[in-house]
Amino acid sequence: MKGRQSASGVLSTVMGLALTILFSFGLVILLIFLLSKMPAKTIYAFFIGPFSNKYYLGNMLNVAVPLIFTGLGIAVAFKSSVFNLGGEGQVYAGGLAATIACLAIPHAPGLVGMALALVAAATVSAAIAGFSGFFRMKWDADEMISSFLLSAAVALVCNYFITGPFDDPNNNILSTYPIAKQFGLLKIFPPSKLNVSAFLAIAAAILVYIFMNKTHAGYEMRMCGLNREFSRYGGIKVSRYLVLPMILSGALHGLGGGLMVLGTYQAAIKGFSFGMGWNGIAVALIARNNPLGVLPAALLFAYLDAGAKSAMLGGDVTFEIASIAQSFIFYLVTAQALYDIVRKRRRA
Amino acid sequence: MSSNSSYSVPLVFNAVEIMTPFLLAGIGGLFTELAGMLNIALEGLMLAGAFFSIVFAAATGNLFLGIAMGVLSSMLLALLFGTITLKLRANVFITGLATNLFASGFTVVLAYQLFHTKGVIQFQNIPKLPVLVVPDFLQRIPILGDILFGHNIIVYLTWALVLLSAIVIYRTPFGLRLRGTGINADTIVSLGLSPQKYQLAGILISGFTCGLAGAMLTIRLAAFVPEITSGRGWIALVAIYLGNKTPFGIAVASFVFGLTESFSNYAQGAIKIPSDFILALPYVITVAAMILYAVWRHSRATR
Amino acid sequence: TAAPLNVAVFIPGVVAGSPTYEQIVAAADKMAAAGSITSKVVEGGFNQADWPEKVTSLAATGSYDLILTTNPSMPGICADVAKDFPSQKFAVVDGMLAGNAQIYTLLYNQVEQGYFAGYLAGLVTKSTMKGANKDLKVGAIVAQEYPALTVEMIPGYTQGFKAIDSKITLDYRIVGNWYDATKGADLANSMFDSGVDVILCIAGGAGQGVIKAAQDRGKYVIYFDADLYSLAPNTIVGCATLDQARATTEVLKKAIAGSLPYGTADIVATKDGYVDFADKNPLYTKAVTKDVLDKMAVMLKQFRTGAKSLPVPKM
Amino acid sequence: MQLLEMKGITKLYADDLVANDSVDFSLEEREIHAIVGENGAGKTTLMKILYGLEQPDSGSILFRGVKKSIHSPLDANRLGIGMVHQHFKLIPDFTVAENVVLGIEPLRAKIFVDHVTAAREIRRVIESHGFSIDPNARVRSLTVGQMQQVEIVKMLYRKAELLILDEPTSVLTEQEIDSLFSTLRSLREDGKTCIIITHKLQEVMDISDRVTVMRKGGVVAVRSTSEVDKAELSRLMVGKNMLFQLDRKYAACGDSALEFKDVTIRQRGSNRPLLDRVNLTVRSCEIVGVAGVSGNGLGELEDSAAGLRRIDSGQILFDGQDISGLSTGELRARGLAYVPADRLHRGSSLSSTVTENLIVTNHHNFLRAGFLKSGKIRHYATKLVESFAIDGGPRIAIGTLSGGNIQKVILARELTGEAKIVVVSEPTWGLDVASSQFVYEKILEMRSAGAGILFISSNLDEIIGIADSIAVMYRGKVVGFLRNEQDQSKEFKEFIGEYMLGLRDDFVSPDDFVSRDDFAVRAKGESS
Ligand SMILES: Nc1ncnc2c1ncn2[C@@H]1O[C@H](COP(=O)(O)OP(=O)(O)OP(=O)(O)O)[C@@H](O)[C@H]1O
Ligand SMILES: Nc1ncnc2c1ncn2[C@@H]1O[C@H](COP(=O)(O)OP(=O)(O)OP(=O)(O)O)[C@@H](O)[C@H]1O
Ligand SMILES: [Mg+2]
Ligand SMILES: [Mg+2]
Repeated sequence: MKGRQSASGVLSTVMGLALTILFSFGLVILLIFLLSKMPAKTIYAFFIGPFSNKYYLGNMLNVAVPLIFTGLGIAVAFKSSVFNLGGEGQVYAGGLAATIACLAIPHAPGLVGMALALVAAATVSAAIAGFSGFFRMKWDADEMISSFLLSAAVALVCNYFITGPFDDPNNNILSTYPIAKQFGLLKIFPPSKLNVSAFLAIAAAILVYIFMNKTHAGYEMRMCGLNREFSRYGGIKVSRYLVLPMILSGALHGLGGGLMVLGTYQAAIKGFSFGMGWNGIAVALIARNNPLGVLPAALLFAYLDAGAKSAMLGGDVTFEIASIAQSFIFYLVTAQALYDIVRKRRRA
Repeated sequence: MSSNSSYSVPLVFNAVEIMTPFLLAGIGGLFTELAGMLNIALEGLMLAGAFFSIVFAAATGNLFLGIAMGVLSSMLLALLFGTITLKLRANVFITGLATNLFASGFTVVLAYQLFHTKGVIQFQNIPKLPVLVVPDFLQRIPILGDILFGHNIIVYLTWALVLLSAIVIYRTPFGLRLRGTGINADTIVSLGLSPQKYQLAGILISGFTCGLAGAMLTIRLAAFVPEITSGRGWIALVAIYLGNKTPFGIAVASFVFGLTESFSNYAQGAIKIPSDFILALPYVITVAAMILYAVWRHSRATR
Repeated sequence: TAAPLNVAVFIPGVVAGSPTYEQIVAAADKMAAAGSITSKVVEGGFNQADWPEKVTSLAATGSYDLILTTNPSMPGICADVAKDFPSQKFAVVDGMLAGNAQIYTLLYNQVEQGYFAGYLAGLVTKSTMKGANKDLKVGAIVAQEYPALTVEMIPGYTQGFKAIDSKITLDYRIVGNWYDATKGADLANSMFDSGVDVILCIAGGAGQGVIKAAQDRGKYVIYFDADLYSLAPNTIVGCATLDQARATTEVLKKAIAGSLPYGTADIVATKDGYVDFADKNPLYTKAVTKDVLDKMAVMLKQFRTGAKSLPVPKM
Repeated sequence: MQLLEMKGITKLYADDLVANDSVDFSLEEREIHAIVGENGAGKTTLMKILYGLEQPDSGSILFRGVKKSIHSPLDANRLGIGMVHQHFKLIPDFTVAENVVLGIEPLRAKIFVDHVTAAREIRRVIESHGFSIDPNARVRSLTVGQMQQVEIVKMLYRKAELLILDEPTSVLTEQEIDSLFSTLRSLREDGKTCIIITHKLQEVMDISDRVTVMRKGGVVAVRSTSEVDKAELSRLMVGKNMLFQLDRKYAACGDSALEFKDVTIRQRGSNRPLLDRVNLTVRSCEIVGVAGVSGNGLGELEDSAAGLRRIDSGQILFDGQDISGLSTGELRARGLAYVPADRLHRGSSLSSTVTENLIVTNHHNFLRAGFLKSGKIRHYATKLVESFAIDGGPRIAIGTLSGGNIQKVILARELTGEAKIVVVSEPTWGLDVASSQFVYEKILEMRSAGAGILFISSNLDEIIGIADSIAVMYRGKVVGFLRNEQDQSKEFKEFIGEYMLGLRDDFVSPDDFVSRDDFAVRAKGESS
């Protein structure tokens, strides 16, 4: 973790990333050859499929949106050396909160409803994560564990609300009543589900970047993240920055969930956001916790996901094979040694 | 329904059974944790152990050979996880996620290749895990007798491992260096030792115990069910932290979780509240316990 | 002969470990092998939020004459997709939606299916069978709750054992997922501890734990959907079945013949032969006492002949 | 005969920074060899290469005439090379014994660590060199000086043949240094060879047989010590004559700026307090030097004055107001500046840039609507980097600077702008002569600007050199307090030394002025 990265540093990082990805893609192709009866077709579907038509492409980008938010949420926390393992529950709760907000005001004008829904989502999830931060500040209770446990409990409670009080008896999916039409986000790439939340995601990444690197609070947060004793010595109110990052992280997760509801599902469906939290962590780590890096990292992720889906339709790949393929990429994507190969090359 | 005491004994007995996989995985995870690595791969390692131990047990018809092979394969996966993390210097969290993904995918694919099903695989010729027989007078100790005895040997093996690990960690050079690695790897380097060596050892040990934990799951059922570990590795990780990163602490933490789990199983039949709440109970109670413990420790520290 | 009918079979979940889904796929494959259709099976996975997108993708390919799928949640989803693809036809077995010209649905009367299980459970718990005890307690362990379960199967089950003895009570517990067999076993054990001696098991992979526990404790399990006595002879004492294979075959035959009445919603019950109880299997006859056999036979006869039937409540 | 020869050693850090530039360095057996040079000259780097911590980009190493490649400290240890790092390589949670034996633990029953034997052998080493540490104490509870001792014990315990000491004396007191040096001499008698890096030329003269002078990554001279004097050495180092002397005029002392009233800090599980009813007053325009052997409460004094440690009883007054319990932030707001002894963890954030380190205390002054004015900040940082002659730009990670330069960054941050109270602890630890001189001048500037200065140091020379009055601490008590008149004479030092070692209990109050002959009389009185 050097202070700033020189332009050449960034370049070699990018090249390193490219290398590792190519390498792991190689492994994936190998795997498909081993397990598929129609390798050519499957490989094509896996790698090219996501770009083969507007529907796939749009949906791929749409999957990236919540990942960007959860990735940002984790990046903010990790940069402050605060560990939020509660992403799963926070996204889910955020989505549910947004839904309930919309259901509460079915006749409100669209923008008002959306705004309220997102505020609700952010607040609820921020509170959930905030607790862990608070416990850490007040009694030094490990926030990583408390957030994980709380999230597990919260997810189940959300299940209850979705399948219980708010369950829509008119359909047989385990889902709440649909939110009013006017609250749905504008689709920007029909027939795909891609919607204006994509712009919000990009904006969020930029804002978080600016916050972390250009603002007072951001600076203090980073300093606390790097060395708390130094920060206390320097006069920073360290304990505050055990809670604030958690709150921000939770809020970002909540927004991710809320936007999934407003933009994609128009209702809270049981388990709709599962995986978003964990993958958010992966996204953040791949991005080295750099808010701007989160954008490409999330896209890479969405691409893998889309590739797997299209390979299941267009080829004979199954879930398991898809997850093995994904694991290869996880294994290698952060491997420093591979990056160094590039660095050395560029030095010599 | 009859008086509570008649329920409380099986309640605790079951808790002891339930806690064992957490405890095993936790003890192994402790070695990685002390070496300064967050090991979220426990889940995957457990799954590998679960699958291979039952498969080999069925293939060889020998329970212990099967368990041994299961442990071995779990350690092989750990080796992969460790080498990539340490030699290629990859982020341990992501390689951990990868290990879990890989295990859950790989077991099913293999199951399909071997048994042509991706679902439950039943094995007929699996012997029962032997149950430790104790002299009658022990068995007759009121309450304790019924709670402590009559479990399968893996349970007792686990208790032995808790003791052993405590000795290794606090009494042997290996333990000293392992902890040193976790606290300040530079020091280890400056002494001409290799932190990686101890970190890899830690990972392999976690592979060992997780393999055992997995074996216990499948052998008990005489079957393999995809995703059978269903989050136990994560609970084990929690136990490590709740247990203050000490073997006995982990034992206590696992027991607390086992007890809440066992209670919520029982409560489902007894109390009529929405199932989701009951399922959430173990997490809620554990987090509450954790906070209370922290408050207590805090008040002691500031006094 | 005419070009084969191109069919996509969408499985909401994964085929693995679900007898009902396996039946559908098998039936489709059989007809594909016969050359009368081409079939492409697509698994939707456990996240139902993904299903609409995947069905849409299937429809979007435009290369399937019929999308065949199953489970009560699908008609709604298909209806949504149908809007965007007016020429796409759907058939849903085990689901119900009337009046959509692109969709044919066929619903099983799972109240009756539950009733058979309940009736047997009632007989067993009061029986003289080795594992049976005095307590008037029967059990049910399910993986997760969903409408068909809470509205049809469990009420049917309850009516079943109440018909034997209104004092029998139900101990009903939930695993929380489809695969935690260990928890399944723990739940079963805790139920046996509280006096239950027979458990209806609708828990997918987790059911394995229930079976194992019952075997170890010498108690009984009733299975759902398919003839699965072989999983645990003498422990599984009954299987209330759905004939998904037959439904699939019938639907596809009609579709090929062009005679599938899109827009209509059929409800099929025991008397139509789609819902039944597997009482031919010797493992069943060996597992229960004569007395139980006879009482079951009488009851089943009434339903098969249509003399008796149960209404399906609106979901 | 020749023990070691390093030929044409070149080491680049980053792509451009040449830390060692084809350095030739050789070592005779049984000699004590000093290496001197400005901060950033490349001394440590050279030693790290010899010890296998860094790999040279080019050059070769001959040990006992045989070419060796030293890839890791393990290789070094095999050759009998041991190194004491300036920035300790200790494990705070372990006991002294555990730290010392780590890696070569004595065994019981072939598998267990034999703590008994370990403690015994270590105690022997400790006693035979007059160190003051308990093998069973946790390292985190030790003071910097004691940690230094642990490092040395560690190496002695490992029976190294060639001992490398990177600025071992920085934090040691006169007495400790004397005993260290006699240790080194006796080691030489035992046939061992020593390399010692130091910035104190007097020490070079006292201890070394030969001296190598480094400058800007290269060797500029190798001399046998008898042939050089301090003046020449410093000329070789910096190119101009640089001798340690201060011209400082008295300034009238103002009213009390910082006052300790019966301040007490207890320690858990021991009835001896860490601070024992300490009374101390620092007036504005006054430098109060606090001398003491490490382990006698200097650290606690530092922490409590800086608001980083809560006191159990008593009061600390700042401009007459009780500030005990206030955070460092609040104290800084009232005009505290603070240069900590622990430069690497408290004083700086190693992976942050120099700029980020510089503005931690005052980034509030660079805000517009919650945003940092990066332009202003860049300008401010560049200015400080220039005026404090910090090598390396404002945008590089401070961790890659030499220890000396890290310290300069801290000083730049703390000694810029006005302050009512300046707490400085070991400010010149690791600084070369020029930098130290520079630091003293800065501190004097602060003083004449009206600040009261609490100057905690284990280096008696500099205390006598700069302080207006001297407080001596022993076992958490202030056992002596006397006016200071820059008396560098040996007697005066010994006189204070006796207080530091707790040999005298007659409290010298600032009021009875201690004149030269006065203390001489006392000293005699003691000795006879
Ligand atoms: N790890 C590193 N990365 C980058 N630059 C480094 C590193 N270590 C040292 N340097 C640089 O190499 C040069 C020599 O450093 P070194 O520590 O050897 O100097 P030194 O003689 O020990 O100085 P000091 O007397 O302050 O210890 C300095 O400019 C320093 O900034
Ligand atoms: N691997 C590294 N990465 C970054 N910085 C390093 C590294 N190794 C050494 N440094 C820095 O380079 C400088 C020189 O190394 P070292 O730590 O020995 O300093 P030093 O010479 O002992 O300091 P002093 O001037 O107090 O003697 C130190 O300040 C250290 O912080
Ligand atoms: Mg009964
Ligand atoms: Mg140095």
